[in-house]
Amino acid sequence: MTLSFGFDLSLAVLTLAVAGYAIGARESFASVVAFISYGVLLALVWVRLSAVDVALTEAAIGSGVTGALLIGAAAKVGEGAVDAPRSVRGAGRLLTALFCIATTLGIATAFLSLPEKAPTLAPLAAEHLPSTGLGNPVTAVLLSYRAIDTLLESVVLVFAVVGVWTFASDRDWGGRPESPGKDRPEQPLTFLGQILPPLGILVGVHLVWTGATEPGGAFQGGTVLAAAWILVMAAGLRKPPSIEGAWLRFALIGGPALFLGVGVAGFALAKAFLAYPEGHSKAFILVIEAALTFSIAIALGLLALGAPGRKGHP
Amino acid sequence: MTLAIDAFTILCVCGGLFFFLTGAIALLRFPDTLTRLHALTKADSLGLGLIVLGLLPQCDGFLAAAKLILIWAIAQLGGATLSQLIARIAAIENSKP
Amino acid sequence: MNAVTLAGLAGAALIGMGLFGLVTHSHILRKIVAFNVIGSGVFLLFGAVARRGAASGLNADPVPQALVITGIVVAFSATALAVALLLRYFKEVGSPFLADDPGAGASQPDHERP
Amino acid sequence: MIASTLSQLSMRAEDALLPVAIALPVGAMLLALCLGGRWTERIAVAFMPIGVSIAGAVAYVVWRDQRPLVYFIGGWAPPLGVAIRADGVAAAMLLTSALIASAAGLFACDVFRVKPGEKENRAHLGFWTLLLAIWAALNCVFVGWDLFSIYVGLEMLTFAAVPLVCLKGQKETFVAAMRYLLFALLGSVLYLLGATLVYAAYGSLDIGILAQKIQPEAAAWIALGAMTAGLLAKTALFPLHIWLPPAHAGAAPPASAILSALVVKGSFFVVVRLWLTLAPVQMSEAPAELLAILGSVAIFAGSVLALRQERLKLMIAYSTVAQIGYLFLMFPLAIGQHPWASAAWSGGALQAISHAFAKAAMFLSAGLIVDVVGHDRLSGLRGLGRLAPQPVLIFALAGMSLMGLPPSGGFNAKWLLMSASVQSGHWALALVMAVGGLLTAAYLYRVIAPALAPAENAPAESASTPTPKASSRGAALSLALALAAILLGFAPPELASLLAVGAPAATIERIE
Repeated sequence: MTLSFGFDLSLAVLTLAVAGYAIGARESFASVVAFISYGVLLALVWVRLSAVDVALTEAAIGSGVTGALLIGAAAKVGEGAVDAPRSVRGAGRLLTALFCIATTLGIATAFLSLPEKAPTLAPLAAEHLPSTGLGNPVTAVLLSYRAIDTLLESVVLVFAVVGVWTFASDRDWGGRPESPGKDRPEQPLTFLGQILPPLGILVGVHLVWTGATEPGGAFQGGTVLAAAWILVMAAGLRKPPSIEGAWLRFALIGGPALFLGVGVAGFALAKAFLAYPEGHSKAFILVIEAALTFSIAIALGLLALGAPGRKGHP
Repeated sequence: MTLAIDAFTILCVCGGLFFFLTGAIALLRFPDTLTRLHALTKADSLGLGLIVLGLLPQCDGFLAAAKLILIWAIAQLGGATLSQLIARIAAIENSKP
Repeated sequence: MNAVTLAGLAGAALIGMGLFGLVTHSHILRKIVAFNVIGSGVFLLFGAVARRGAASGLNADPVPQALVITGIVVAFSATALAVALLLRYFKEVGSPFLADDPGAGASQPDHERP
Repeated sequence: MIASTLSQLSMRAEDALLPVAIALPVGAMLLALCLGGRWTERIAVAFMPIGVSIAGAVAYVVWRDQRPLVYFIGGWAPPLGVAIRADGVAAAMLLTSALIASAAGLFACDVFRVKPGEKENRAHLGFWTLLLAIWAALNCVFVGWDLFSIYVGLEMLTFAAVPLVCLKGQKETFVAAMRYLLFALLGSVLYLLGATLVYAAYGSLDIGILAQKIQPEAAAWIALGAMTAGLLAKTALFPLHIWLPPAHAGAAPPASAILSALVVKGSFFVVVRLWLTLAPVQMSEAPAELLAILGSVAIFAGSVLALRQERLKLMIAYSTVAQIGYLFLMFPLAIGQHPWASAAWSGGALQAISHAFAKAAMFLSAGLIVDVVGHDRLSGLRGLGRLAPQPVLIFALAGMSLMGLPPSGGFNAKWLLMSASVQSGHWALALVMAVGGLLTAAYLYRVIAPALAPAENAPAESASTPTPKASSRGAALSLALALAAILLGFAPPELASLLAVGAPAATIERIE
């Protein structure tokens, strides 16, 4: 027992150290790089907490796509003027430090004061699992017990895309987001852009398919597909899509719209909003997951590309 | 028999860790980007290769072993491309006066 | 002191660290990174709670885990929005720093007729 | 199996109104984004009557049955599933946000237009999709009965509100939007932290179940404290208000109206849920006093800052900071089974509703004034009454409700709160309200007095250059909102009986 606890302890200490460096690094670029490695370490911690679904999501979205986004921003924004005030100094800094330590101690005492026999919904979730036809309880919670949260979450992604697009300037509207790749990308990047994406699509679809019984699901699969799409654009093989494209808009809202449609159909077919007809719920869930995966991949890709920047360039 | 397999695993994994350790030290000690890059790619390919080799007998079934080798292959692909790109940028930086 | 309590305390520590970074740094990208660290701290806390709730054959409570997955996706959308706003802010203001005194009133756009 | 859970509880057909109130705006928003171009405006305008009628139907059913509407999504009963619930105040807020979002939307038809040559432009698509997004988010927050679903609703609200602030694309609005986003994100992460600890201690996120289980212990105090801190940051209660004035003043008039009247009410409503529905009485007495103190400080600080402003829209934004303070005065009065608790509860709800109508009318009329005189500097408003009579009249009517002059809705709300505070012995709160009303009158006087004064410079310049007239449609809409704020003063008893449905003073009926 002590050996595995020793591993957990060292993993936790390492994760906290890397997070500390991400917060305290001198330059912002170093802080972003440290944040990405922190995200990967955190995925390991999630595996140790026997939450493999969450580990996949943390590695894919938490450190993968977020990391790509932050590195792009760090490169564009840079460190800022050397003489500019970097951070709060003196008394304010000390006061904030004390406040944050007090917050941490408060949360720690709250956590330690929790009842010995932890209240849990696991028995209830396991008991109703057969009726959803799914093997993976997390997917059952996401798409059946608490389906409204997942529906609203996929709608939140669409809100974010609309929000990001409205930050463009008026003359750039209708144009294409700036391509992550340079105009004449290097040879090795193009090679990677041709080799890896087919494998990425295979892994993404597999992730969604096994999500019903094993760890995986629409969000993890969608992220891998989005990563493949971003790589293709970074390798200069494809130009980013124009935001006025009807197909792009339909693909972006297709997943949430289908989910909403099935939910409303639930009134008639299964006597409740977002309920699935008896015995067919697995089929409905898989159809929804497939559509969601495609829309999530498009949404994550568009969010990583950012606001449209170039109007009408060939 | 299992003893021999476990010994083999421990040996390989330790070898892999050794390469990772040397790679990390080299990263801190070497003066410029190109030499650091050289050290890192060694650590990455050899270190990871040995660890994967060591874990192969421990996997239950052929599919798990194939997945491990796939992971190693993707790591090589990524590592090779990245080091090429970084080396290009380093070369351009060095060539500037 | 077992692995689950360790994860909970680590989550609490991450929240404290992230809060410190969010308040003290004036470089907006550092604030966004600090916000993500706070978010991952809260999710780690939720993960520890899930692990404590292991019962009836499941080695963790699936409800908090599903909520954490939803939380990570929402946190990513927030980061994407913040980064896009930062890039436009940088193009307009020229510096990646958020001035501490909001200069209430002074920095108001003069509503000339367009 | 699902049929069995349904039959245990009396799920009536009318309960289905609640999920429809969430699903329809979301669907309309997705359709509007997909079709784009002029279609976004047509879909949004077509959705307005539907949205208002659904909110009206919910309010009618809740009033008729004198029982909150409850709906279990997916047929799963809490604690496993998610329940949504609309009591009297929630139904009233649904109807208020539907009416104000429609009025602000119709006002925006003149502000955001697709120019003849182009198929689609940024601000036009942005405004209409974000308007439907805010409408959906508000419906989610008001009917939310599960802590995590409320969290997702609050995030939807933030993601839809922040881009509205900088939709016009001016430099200062991006500074304001960035500060707003950082405050809002910190707020929602603190709220999520609290929800995590509540689930850790009591194993459920459903407010009805938690209300039976929660006790004053370490985990509960820290959880509710973190959630309240986060929500106060999003509601911009003084000292956490610095992001609000630049954001609300810099936005376009219809956007400012929606932000000030509705968006801040969303997170305020969740604070009410936490301390008056979720927390037991013995736990919420001390925090309620603290919230009232913060509210009083907000009233004074907001009013003083509003008095010192040089620009009209910033003054109105600081007035929002002050009026938010009024909302928090209801907490110590509405607690427990005291006879005055239900009066305080209705008074607080009426204050939120009348402030929403009055503030929306004020921001829209300020927009009309800027259209006429071309600037919003307070010093240059002399003789405005002659140049733009209608906007000044609307501004004055809305001001009446904000000040709490009879017969306005604001007066009705303040009267209920004052009588509750006198009965309950909270003399200080009654004094704060009275002085607050005077301060509100003071900073509004700085606008109305010069406007009605005769313009001393010869009106030569107005003769030569024909001053633009305020758009008649915009004036009619803002007048309707201002009159709504006034007519709330004559509110029929039905409104009081609607607001009383599901009030905490009434016993909490068990859900499962």
